[in-house]
This record gives sequence, C-alpha cells and structure tokens, in this order.
Amino acid sequence: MTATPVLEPLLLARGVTKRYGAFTAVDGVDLAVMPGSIHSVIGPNGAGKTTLFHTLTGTVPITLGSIRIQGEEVSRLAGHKRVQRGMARSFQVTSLFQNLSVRENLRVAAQGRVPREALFGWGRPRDDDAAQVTADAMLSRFSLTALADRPVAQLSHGQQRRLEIGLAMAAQPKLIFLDEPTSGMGVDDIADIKALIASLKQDNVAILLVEHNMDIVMGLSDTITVMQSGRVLAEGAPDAIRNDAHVRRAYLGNMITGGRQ
Amino acid sequence: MVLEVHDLHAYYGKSHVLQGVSMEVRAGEVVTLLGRNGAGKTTTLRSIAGSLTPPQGKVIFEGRDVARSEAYRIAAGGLCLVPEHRGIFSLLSVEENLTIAMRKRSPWQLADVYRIFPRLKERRKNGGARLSGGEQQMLAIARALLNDPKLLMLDEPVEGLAPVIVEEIVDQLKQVSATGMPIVLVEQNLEVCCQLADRHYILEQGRVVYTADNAAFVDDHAAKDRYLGVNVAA
Amino acid sequence: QSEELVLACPTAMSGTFSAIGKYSDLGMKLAVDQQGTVQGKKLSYRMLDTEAQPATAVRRVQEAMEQQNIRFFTGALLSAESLAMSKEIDKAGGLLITNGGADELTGSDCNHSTFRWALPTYSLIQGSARPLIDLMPKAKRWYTITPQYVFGEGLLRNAKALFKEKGIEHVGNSYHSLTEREFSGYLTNAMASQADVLFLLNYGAQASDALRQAVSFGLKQKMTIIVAAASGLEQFQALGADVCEDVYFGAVYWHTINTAYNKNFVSQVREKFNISPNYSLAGPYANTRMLIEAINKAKSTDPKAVIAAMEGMQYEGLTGTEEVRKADHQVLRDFYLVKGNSKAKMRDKDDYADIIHSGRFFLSPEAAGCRMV
Amino acid sequence: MNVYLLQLVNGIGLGMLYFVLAVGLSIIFGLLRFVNFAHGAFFLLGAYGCFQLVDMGLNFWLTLVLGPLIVGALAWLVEAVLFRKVYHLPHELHILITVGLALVLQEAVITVWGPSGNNVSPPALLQGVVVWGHFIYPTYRLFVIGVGALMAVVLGAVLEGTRLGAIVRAGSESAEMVALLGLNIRRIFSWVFALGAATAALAGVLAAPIRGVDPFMGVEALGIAFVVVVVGGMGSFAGALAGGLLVGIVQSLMSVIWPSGANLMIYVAMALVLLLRPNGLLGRA
Amino acid sequence: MAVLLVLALPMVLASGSLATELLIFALASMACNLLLGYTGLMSFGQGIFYGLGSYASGLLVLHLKAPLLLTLAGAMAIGAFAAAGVGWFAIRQRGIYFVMLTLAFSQMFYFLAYSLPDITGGDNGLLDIVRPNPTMMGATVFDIARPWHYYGFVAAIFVVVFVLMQRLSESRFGRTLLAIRDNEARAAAVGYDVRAFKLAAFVVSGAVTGLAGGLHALLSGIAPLSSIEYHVSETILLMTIIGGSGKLFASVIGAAVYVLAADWLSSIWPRWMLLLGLLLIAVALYMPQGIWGVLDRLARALRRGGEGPGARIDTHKEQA
Ligand SMILES: Nc1ncnc2c1ncn2[C@@H]1O[C@H](COP(=O)(O)OP(=O)(O)OP(=O)(O)O)[C@@H](O)[C@H]1O
Ligand SMILES: Nc1ncnc2c1ncn2[C@@H]1O[C@H](COP(=O)(O)OP(=O)(O)OP(=O)(O)O)[C@@H](O)[C@H]1O
Ligand SMILES: [Mg+2]
Ligand SMILES: [Mg+2]
Repeated sequence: MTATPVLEPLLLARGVTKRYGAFTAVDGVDLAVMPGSIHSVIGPNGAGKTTLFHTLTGTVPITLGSIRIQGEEVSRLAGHKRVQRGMARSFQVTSLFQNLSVRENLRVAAQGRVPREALFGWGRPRDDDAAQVTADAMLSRFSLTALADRPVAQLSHGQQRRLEIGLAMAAQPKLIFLDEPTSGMGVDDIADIKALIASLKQDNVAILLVEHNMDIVMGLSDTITVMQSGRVLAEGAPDAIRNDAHVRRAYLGNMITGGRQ
Repeated sequence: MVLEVHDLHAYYGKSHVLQGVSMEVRAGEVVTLLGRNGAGKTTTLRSIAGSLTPPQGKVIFEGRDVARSEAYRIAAGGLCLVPEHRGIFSLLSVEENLTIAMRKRSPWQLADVYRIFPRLKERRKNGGARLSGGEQQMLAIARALLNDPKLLMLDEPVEGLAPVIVEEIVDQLKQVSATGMPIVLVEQNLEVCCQLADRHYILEQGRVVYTADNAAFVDDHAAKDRYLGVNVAA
Repeated sequence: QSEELVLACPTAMSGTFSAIGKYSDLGMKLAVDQQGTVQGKKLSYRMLDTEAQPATAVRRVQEAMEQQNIRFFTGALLSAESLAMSKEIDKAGGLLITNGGADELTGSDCNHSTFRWALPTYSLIQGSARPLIDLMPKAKRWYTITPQYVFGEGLLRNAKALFKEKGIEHVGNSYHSLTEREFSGYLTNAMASQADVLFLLNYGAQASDALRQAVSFGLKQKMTIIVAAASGLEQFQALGADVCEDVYFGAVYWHTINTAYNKNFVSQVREKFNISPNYSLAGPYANTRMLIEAINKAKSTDPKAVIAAMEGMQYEGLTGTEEVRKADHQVLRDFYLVKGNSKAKMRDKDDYADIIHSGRFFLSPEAAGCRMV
Repeated sequence: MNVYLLQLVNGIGLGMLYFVLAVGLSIIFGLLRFVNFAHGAFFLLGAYGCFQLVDMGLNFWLTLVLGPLIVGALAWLVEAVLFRKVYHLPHELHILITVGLALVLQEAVITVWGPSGNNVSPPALLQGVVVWGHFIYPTYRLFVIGVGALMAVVLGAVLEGTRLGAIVRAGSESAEMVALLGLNIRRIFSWVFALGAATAALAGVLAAPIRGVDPFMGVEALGIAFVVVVVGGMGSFAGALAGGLLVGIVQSLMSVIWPSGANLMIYVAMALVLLLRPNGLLGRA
Repeated sequence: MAVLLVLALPMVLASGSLATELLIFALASMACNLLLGYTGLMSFGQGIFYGLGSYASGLLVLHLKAPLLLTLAGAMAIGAFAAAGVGWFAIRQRGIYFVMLTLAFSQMFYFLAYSLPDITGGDNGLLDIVRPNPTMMGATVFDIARPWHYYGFVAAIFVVVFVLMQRLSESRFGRTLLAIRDNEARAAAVGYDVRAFKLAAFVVSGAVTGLAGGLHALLSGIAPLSSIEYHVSETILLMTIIGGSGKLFASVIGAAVYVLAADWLSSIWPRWMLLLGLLLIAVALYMPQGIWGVLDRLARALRRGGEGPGARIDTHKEQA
C-alpha cells in the first residue's frame, strides 16, 4: 500500500454527480488529490462542497461517477468501509457522541479503523490499546486533556469544533476530509488549527479542505478547486486562483474575511 | 437605554459559566460581544433571551426586568435571538419557516426578505433540512427580521459563510441598524465586528473584562492580543 | 392439622375476563357460607387471580398447594388455564372441579384429579342445534361462524356430524381468530350464501359482537340466528332484549331452570346479592356443593378418598339429579335451548329468554377419548 | 352483486372508522413527537361516554358532540398536569406514562360500569338498513363513512394548510426555537393534544352502536390505530386516511379469502409497507 | 450485587415459583436493556423470543425427551435465530418506526403460533412439560423438581448470565454500541458497520430472552399461547424502563419491582392494575432515570456526605 508511486493521485474522482430529485447539487466534478498535499475546495454557499464531501466519503450514495483511492474503485463502497481504505472526515455541522466523554469519543473514533476489534471486542478497552494510545495522543494534540473526562455535551461550540477534527484524525487516515474546520472557532484556535493542518503534511497525510477562511486556504493549499452551483469553476495554485477574474467575481469579493496580503 | 444587564449569572449543572456579566445597549447602537471559545457569549445571549433562566441578575428591557420570565414572552416583547445553530425547522419548508415568524406589525415582510435573500425565494418549497449551511444562516436571519424585533441578538451570524455572502449580510446588518434597530452581535470575525459595531465588550471566563467604543478598540492591539489572541502582524 | 378446610377458586379476577372472577367470588361465597363446616372443619375459600394467563394460573396453584397446603380447587372456567392447572393439581395430588370448555379436560387429557361440570362440545351442539332442526324442518341451509381454536373446532366437528345425519346443507363456514372483534366481513359472506340459519359457534364477547353486528346487518329478518353456547345471563344483559329477541341460545345454565334445588338457589342469590345468578356464579357454586357432597360421602378431606367418593356419585344439583361418570369424570346433566323474549314479554328485568328444550347428550367415554392412567 | 365487491364496500366502512380512530394518534405523534399509548383509553372513554349519556336519555346527536368535548377537556387536563412534564424525555418514558394512564382509565371504567360490556342502540333515524339485491348494509355504517369523510376534509384543511399546522410541526422539532419566535408553544401543544384525544373519543362514540361497549375495547383499538398510523405514515394526515382504508379493506377482503388469517394479514401488510416505504405510505422523510 | 439479590430472595419471599419467575423476567429485562440502554433500540418484540424460547424447550422435552441443558441451549438458539431474522428487517428502521415494526412482528408471531396448533397446541398451548433433571453422564447432579430447588438452578444460570452480560456491556463491543446509540451517522463515518453491530446486539438479546422463556416453560410446566402475546413484549419493556435503561442491574430491579408489585397488588384488589398504572405514571414523572437512577443518586448523596469532596471524583470514575 505505502509503495505508491509519487505521481499517482491518492484520490481520483471522475464525473462525480449527485442529484436530489430533480435538483443537481454536484454536477460532474473531477478531482485529483496528491498524497500528502493540501487540496482546498472553495465556493459560495450552496455550491455543493459539502454534498461533494458526502458523496466522496459515502455519507450519501453517489448518483454518477467514479471514485478511486490508490487506484481502487470505492464509489459503490459503503461509507464505513472507505474508512478502512484510509479516508476520514469531519462534519460541517458538529456531529459528536454527545453523551460520551471526550476521551471515549476519540478512542471510539480511533478504534473505527479496525472495527472487527470492536465487533468481536470481548475484552474491556485497556490503556495500552492501540486505539486508546492514539486517543490520548489526540487529546494533547488538540489540548483537550483538561476536558478529557467531560461529556461532550458540556463543551462549548468551539471546543466541540476542535474535537470534531480530532475524531477525524483519530482514524489516522491517509486522506482526511475537513468541512469548514474553523467555523465558529475563536481566532486563537484558528491559528492553532492552521498550524495543526500544516503539521499534518509532515506525517504525509493528504487533506481535502472546505474552508471559508481565506487566510488558511490561501496560506496552506497546494491546489484550490473553486466550485459554483455544483460545477468546477476553476482549479489551480493559490496565486492563480486569487488572480482569476471569474473567481473574484463569483466568490472572493474584496476578501473581507482575512487573507489580505 | 434599550437593554441593561446587571450582574448576570448562569450555571450548567455545577459549572458556574457566567459570573456576573453586566452590559448595556443604547437605542440604535450595535454592540459586539467578543471572547474566546467558551468565554460565555452564547450563554449570555441565551440567558437574556430566557431560554436559560438566570438564577441571579437583572435583564432590564425597555424598562421592565424580564429576567426569569418565559422565553416566548421575552421574544414577543421584541428581544429576538438568532441562535448559534440557527434553529431551522427541517420539517417545515423554507416558506413555512418564515411564515410562522411573521408579524403583521413588523416593518419587514416576506417580500423584503426575499429581495435580500433571493436564494431563499428559489428554495421556498425546499425542506429546511435541504439547505446548505449558508442558506440556513440566511433563513435564520430573515426569520428573525420578520419577527418584528426591537432588539436583535445574533450569535455568530456569518459563521461558515462565503465572503461574498458575509459582505451581503454585513451590508444588510448595516441597513438594519440604520433603521435604528439596536443589535447585539456575537462574532469571531473581528473584521466584521469592527465594520458594524459602535461598542465592544470582551468576555473572559464569564465576566466582562474589557469594553471600548469601536474607534478605540480598532487601535487597541494590546487588548486584542491580550483577550482574543489575534496576531495582527500576519 | 388445622381445623380449617380451605378451598381455592382459581379464575380471572383481573384482565379481559374479570367479569367471571367477580361472579365466581359470589358463587363461592354463597356455597361456603351455606355450608359453614364440613366434617368438623371450618370451611373457607380463597380466590386466586389467574389474570387469564395459564402460566400465572399454574404459579398461583403451585403457591396455594405449597404454602397454604390447599388441595381442593373449584370453579376454574377458561379452557387453556383449566387444562394447565388440571395437570399441576394432578401432579400434586389435589382435586379440581372445572367448568372449562375444552373437551380434553374429560377427553384426551383427562386425569384422576379433574372433574368437569361444564358440558362437552358434543352436548352443546346436540342440545342446541338438534332441537332447532326438529323445530324448523324447512330450514335446510345453515351457515357457521367458528373461532379457530380447540373449543370452536370441537363445536364445528360435532355440528358437521349432526348436519350430515339430519341432511342439512352446510352452505359455508367462516373461521376467525380469537382476537377478532369485527364480524361484518363474515356476516357479509353469510348473507351472500343465502342461508336459512346462522349458527354462531363462538363464545362470550365474540359471540356478543357477532350477534350484535348480525342484527345491525338486518340478518334477523333474513334468517334464524342461533348461538351454540351463551356464556350466561350477563351476556343477555350486555346485549339487551332488542338484540336477543327471537334469537336461540344454547345454555349450560339458565336461572329459570325448573328444579326445586335451582329455585331455592336463585332465591338465595336474589336476597343475598339481589341479582339473578348467571353461569359464572352458578358454576363455582355447583362445583363447591358437589365437592361438599363428596367429602361428606367420603367422611374425609383426603383428596384420594374424596375422588373415590365422587366417582359415580349421584346427587341433586341445579339441573336436577346429576351424575359423575366414573370413566372420564364428566358430570352428566341437562343442556338447555332458550329463545330470546321481546321486551314486552319479559316478566322481570332478567327474563330475557325462555327455556324451550332441555336434554342430556353424551358421547361414550371411549368416544370422548379419555384414558385414565 | 359479487361478494368481493360487498367486502370492498364494507372495508371502506371499516376503514373510515379506523381513520377517525387513528388520525388523532397520528397528529399527536407526528407533530408533538409524543407516543400516546393512552389513545385507546380516550376511545374507550368516548364509547362509555356515549353509553352513559344515551342511557341517561340524552339523544345520540348531542352525545356525538358532547362525548368528544368532555373527553377532549379531560385530555387537556391530563396533558397539562402529566404529559407536559415528559415531552422532553425519551420515548420510553412517554410509553411508560401513557401505558400507565391507559391502565388507570381502563380499570376506572371497570369499577364504574362493571367488567362486562353493554349495548348501545343507534339512533332511530339510522337503525334501518339499505338493500342492494342480496347485499344489505346498515344505514348507521353509511353514516359513519359520512362522518369520517367530513372529518378528513376539515382536519386536512386545518393541519396541512394553516399557519397553526406549521407552528405545531415546528414545535415538535424544537420547542425552544419556537419560543424564541415569541410563540407560546405549550398552549398550542395542549390544544392539539386535546383535539387528538377528542377525535379518538368521537371514534369511540361512533363505534359504540356498532360493537357495543366493553372495558377492553381500548386496548384493541390502540393496536389497530398504531397499525393504521404506521402504514399511513406518522404525522401524515392523509396517511391516516390511506392507512385506515387499506387496513379496513385488507381485513374485510381477507374474511373471504383467508378468514383465520385476517388479523395476521393486517400486520403482514404493515411490515411490507414499512419495508418498501420506510416512512409509511405518505409519511414525510 | 446480583449474587446478593439471589441469596436475599429466598429469605424475603415465601414462594419459590415467584422468586424464580422474578429471576427469569430479570434475565429477559436485561436482554431488553442491552437493546434499549446500550443500542438505543426500543424493541417491542422481546415477547417473540421469549415465547419461541418456551415453545422450543417445551417441544424438546415433549418430543425428544432432551436433557435439561440441551433443552435450554435449544431455547437460546431459537431465540437468537428469530432475533437474527426479525432484527434483519427491523434495524432498517429507526425511532418509533422501529418500535412499530417490532410490534408488528410480535403480533405476527402470535398469530403464527396461534394458527399452528399442531406444533404449538394453539390456544391450549403445550402441556405436561416435565422438568428434566440436570444430569452428568447419566447421573442426576441435583434434583430440581421442587420449586426452591429449581430456583437454585435458575439462580445459578442467572448469575452466570448477569456476569457475562455485565462484561459484554463494558467490552469494546458494548462501548461501541453506546457510541452508536449516541450518534449513528458519526459512528458510520468513523468506520463502523452500524447494522452489523445492531444485529449482533439483537442476536445476543434474543438468545438471552429465549433462555428466559425456556426456563419459564420448565417452571410452569406449560408453554401457553399467552407466552408469545404482545402483552409479554410490553411487560418486559415496561420492566426495563421502570428499572432504568443503560445499567444492567437496573433491569433486575425493574423486573423485581414489577413482578412483586403485580403479585402483591393482585392479591389485595381485583382492580390492582389501576394501582400498577399509577405506579408507572409515578415512575415516569419522578424517576426519569428509572428506579435505579434514584437509588444511584441516594447512594452518591450518602457517600458524598460520608467522604466529603473526595467522593465526587470516584463517582466520576464509575461513570467513565
Ligand atoms: N438533502 C438535500 N436535498 C435536496 N437538496 C439538497 C440537500 N442537501 C443539500 N441540498 C442542496 O444542494 C446544494 C449544495 O449544498 P451544500 O451543503 O453542498 O453547499 P455548500 O457548498 O456546502 O454550502 P455551504 O458552504 O453553505 O455549506 C444546496 O443548494 C442545497 O440546497
Ligand atoms: N449545555 C452545557 N452544559 C454544560 N456546560 C456548558 C454547556 N454549554 C456550554 N457550556 C460551558 O459553558 C462555557 C461557555 O459556553 P458558551 O457556549 O457560552 O461559550 P461561547 O463563548 O459561546 O463559546 P463559542 O465561541 O465556542 O460559542 C463553556 O466553557 C462550555 O464548556
Ligand atoms: Mg457546506
Ligand atoms: Mg457560542
């Protein structure tokens, strides 16, 4: 698995299409994510970013198109099976295990990488379980250690957003989907998250990022895909995108939300 | 003086989340409530709006103390909150979401909000669940306007919105406040705050630790660094 | 040994059949109070609430035998639980007199400890349909509605046999489940079959509903209606005279039975509880009287002796001289056919029907399938 | 006239009664998200109310109005003092409290009116039968069909069409948010609940002359009502109608095709519908 | 704690049959709790497995003269098997629709049992189910004919099952169920095949319920139709809710309270169900966490009073 030729994309999506009844939310999108790269998808509200995520991660069934991970076709694979192929995602609208402690949230997420250990998991989880170790690592990485034993329901929105990403990372994926990770976060956390995302590059994890914070998008992305009303409007390096006339008109405006150089 | 909050306290179970918040909103001004995650901004708004009942403290709205009176009475009185998670009704169509909030006497009517948010008009018949994050936010704000507010409280209204929309909303909010509507704004996006607000409050661990008018705040980098940790350098 | 002799009446006090329990209690009370002491022992009784659930019935019986060391059980009525208890009581060497409808009680599942005052399905059919057929020779087309469980099947089997013998055309039958309460569908079938007689083989509330709905469908005008086995006076009270008028009912007991014994019984019930006795009240009473007879005859309260005394015993009972058949412990006695009165013709508030025929009809023990081991 | 056709007509008659019986349950669940196992008990009360009032010499038509009103009022009270306290709790507690109430009411009925049933004769005007060839149908059941149809129209207009309908649906999703819009959700809930109970009672009144009254008709009715609601789609008002008719017709036709299986088939039908259309025939996702 | 209860019962209860029935329903209720409290599935179909369990053991004893343990194994097997079948359909549904679907199934199985009298004895049920003694190499280990002896036997089984279930609920499997209960969508998103887990839980629950049914058939010597009625499903569910979902021992308490209350009330007043109804209402109003919730809070209050601030911490540990 690890011995993948560098030039082969980790994720290769062709003609991804999602229809809700008559309405086409995603319309023939092509996408190629290189290993260890940060690839952002931006676009106005309702462009279809989240829906694209949903189809790629198998949260909703795809209507048309093909999705390959390291050459393996996964477009018809159930969402939970794609996780074992090294995909993980965070949700735009926070979605956690509200009644479990923060620590347990992370452990369960980490364990998801090897579900049969749970399905036939007769033993009690122990502190030296691989999953538990990962979870504890995540706790400190997201500076949630102080809250480790609190039920998630008691965390503030921002704290929950951070955990949201933590869950995605706990699966130790090759490719991680982040849907607006910083939405509703305090400015300081945004900085942390930015650093965090950057740090992921080191462990050679590829990131597919939906984000409205241009500071992060422009600052971190290797490639940016701009979507509008379900279609790809433009794709390219940050600078190219920043200077693309269409994109400006369609999206960035005068970049009120940070990212001003 | 539209709203006066005196020494407001709030608890979640044992955790003492608000430890005596005091603030005020004068006629026609926009006030922001800033602070790190978990500072207590949302809790403050919810306590004022009455969806949390503050065990201690006063909330004087248009001369009457409304603390500890029922949420729907407070809202009917014109203290109108757009909550953090938008509270869109997924069982209702977009239009129904709007109509249940409509008030005859409100200066804002359906036509007005459709003009501002054309996207909502397109999706009129869509279920509330079938909206993108941004669309949901728009719906929430539109709904609040129909509800004939005398004071608008917005909890992170542009969270997760695309810059163009953010601008639209900012302009929109400017218009709203231009009509003389007082607004309390909780927002993480300093840019937005500074564009809109007349005064700022900064919360920390459930207390107001800083307050200044806009002009002063814009230049007070020390405060921003200290309380919000923005490094304006980058 | 305590100087008290405690009888138990295990029956449904709560749940769907709680009406039975209510009246059974009165019946037991009357019989026990009348007697006072038997063989020098103070007579008393306990009601055991079976909740109409065999499992509960068995548990209550077990407890009664274990803890209060009760050996004599009378008045059980529901088929399923009677069967279950009969087994349990036989195991522990007690004695049960039941009014259960299931033929197995004195048939395939008969045993030494179990006696039955109720009548087998054979008697019900013979006692209800046969006289009616003789009464109306021209009514050749009969339609049956049958609940699909052992009791219903038994009735149907016997009815078919009788039809065969009498050259009656069985123009159709509708089975229904034990939980059915809506009979319009079946009635529509009956109507379409253009029968002369509608023969209802279901019991209790189901019979009431079927009949009530039949009347509302105007079937009375189109055909004669007969209910194989009325559950008793309370059923008439529930239905009201208008519904019952001109309808025929088979009856295991009816308060106007013309025997001195019964007259006396009825008057006592009237003065004590100022109601007229129904089957649920008469049954446990009769059972208990019968038991006491046997105990006195045996001059002992040892179940074995009492059983021996009861076998073949002849005694005066509500329906006249009754006899306990040794071979299968079935009580041989009369069954009645009554016809509903119009409101105008009722002499008192409970005079819903007149007895128009009575008689004894029994299969041989062999034919009934009882093999005592 | 062919027997299947007869059964079809008869099935419709049944179906209409089932609809009136179930629609209240559907409203209460679908909109308040409240599982009301006491619905059957309200039906029971309606029936006994009818018996009692008619017995006291009141005429049936008055009963038809009075019965539901009384029960509705009672339900309004119950909602205010009991159920309101558990809306926010999980479903299992709804079941607990409503089953409890159902038991209490049923046993109360037994203590007042005795354990064995009673008869209620339909009003003189409706006692006759209509005749088509060999087929006879009680006028009264035709009347029931009429009432059902009327209910369908009226309720339909109110629930799906009006702002009130929308508000209640909203409330079922987030009472807090509705309150934030300045609407007194609690009062609305009470009214809807009372209305739902009243319809159950109406069904009871209508049913009494058909099947008499007995203390256990409530439990039985509840079973049917749930099937109807689930088949039709929880909260969908038109669903209750469709479900009612479907169940009625299946039951009626089965009594020719496979009588002993009539009840079984009802549930088989229900399971099938749920497998093919997870939200019932007309339920919204 | 389970052991204590098992030992306490004989001292407080006069009737062995009652005590045994209590333990049997405790088993069924625990199985129900595994679904309700750990998986968030409110099953109205437990009666199916219970009923099939009793039929199975009845048939095994009657027709095959099967030895005790085999009989019970059979009951478990059929319970598990049926659960797999019912579950396979039912878990496609969520929320109240799931409840209703299971309810529909329980009705179906009732009518099925009802319309197959040759196998189930129809309305009369199966009779004469004589308890086989537990034997080892032909030799009777000990005689369970008398009620209290049988109680001993059931008690042993109860304790074993309880311990196993307890272990299961703390296992990685059980913890994952809790997560699924909490947020199905996310559980799927982090890589779990939610249906597989639900089905597994269903099968375990079915097996235990089947066992309970089997034990009951041997207790009463009959397998009546009423053992597969919807009523049984309801009772089991009520017991579980009364006890409080999410904690195994709570179900045991729930079952105990229900069985004892029913037994006691029914002996004092024919209208006892009215009182039972009031009890249910009271629990719903004042003990939303069930009776267990109350006891638990009491226990903590005491401990806190006893040990001062320190106590809060270890109570936290308990929860985690
Ligand atoms: N379940 C659904 N049924 C029908 N339409 C839907 C559904 N979900 C989303 N849509 C529509 O699909 C379009 C894309 O939605 P999506 O959430 O992907 O946008 P987005 O790019 O994520 O927007 P945002 O940045 O605001 O989150 C929207 O117009 C939305 O109305
Ligand atoms: N439901 C709850 N139960 C217990 N504690 C809570 C609950 N909601 C919030 N808290 C706690 O109260 C504190 C304030 O929360 P609040 O949501 O008001 O912060 P906030 O300023 O709105 O944060 P954010 O900017 O992330 O929205 C936080 O520490 C949080 O952990
Ligand atoms: Mg999105
Ligand atoms: Mg907040």
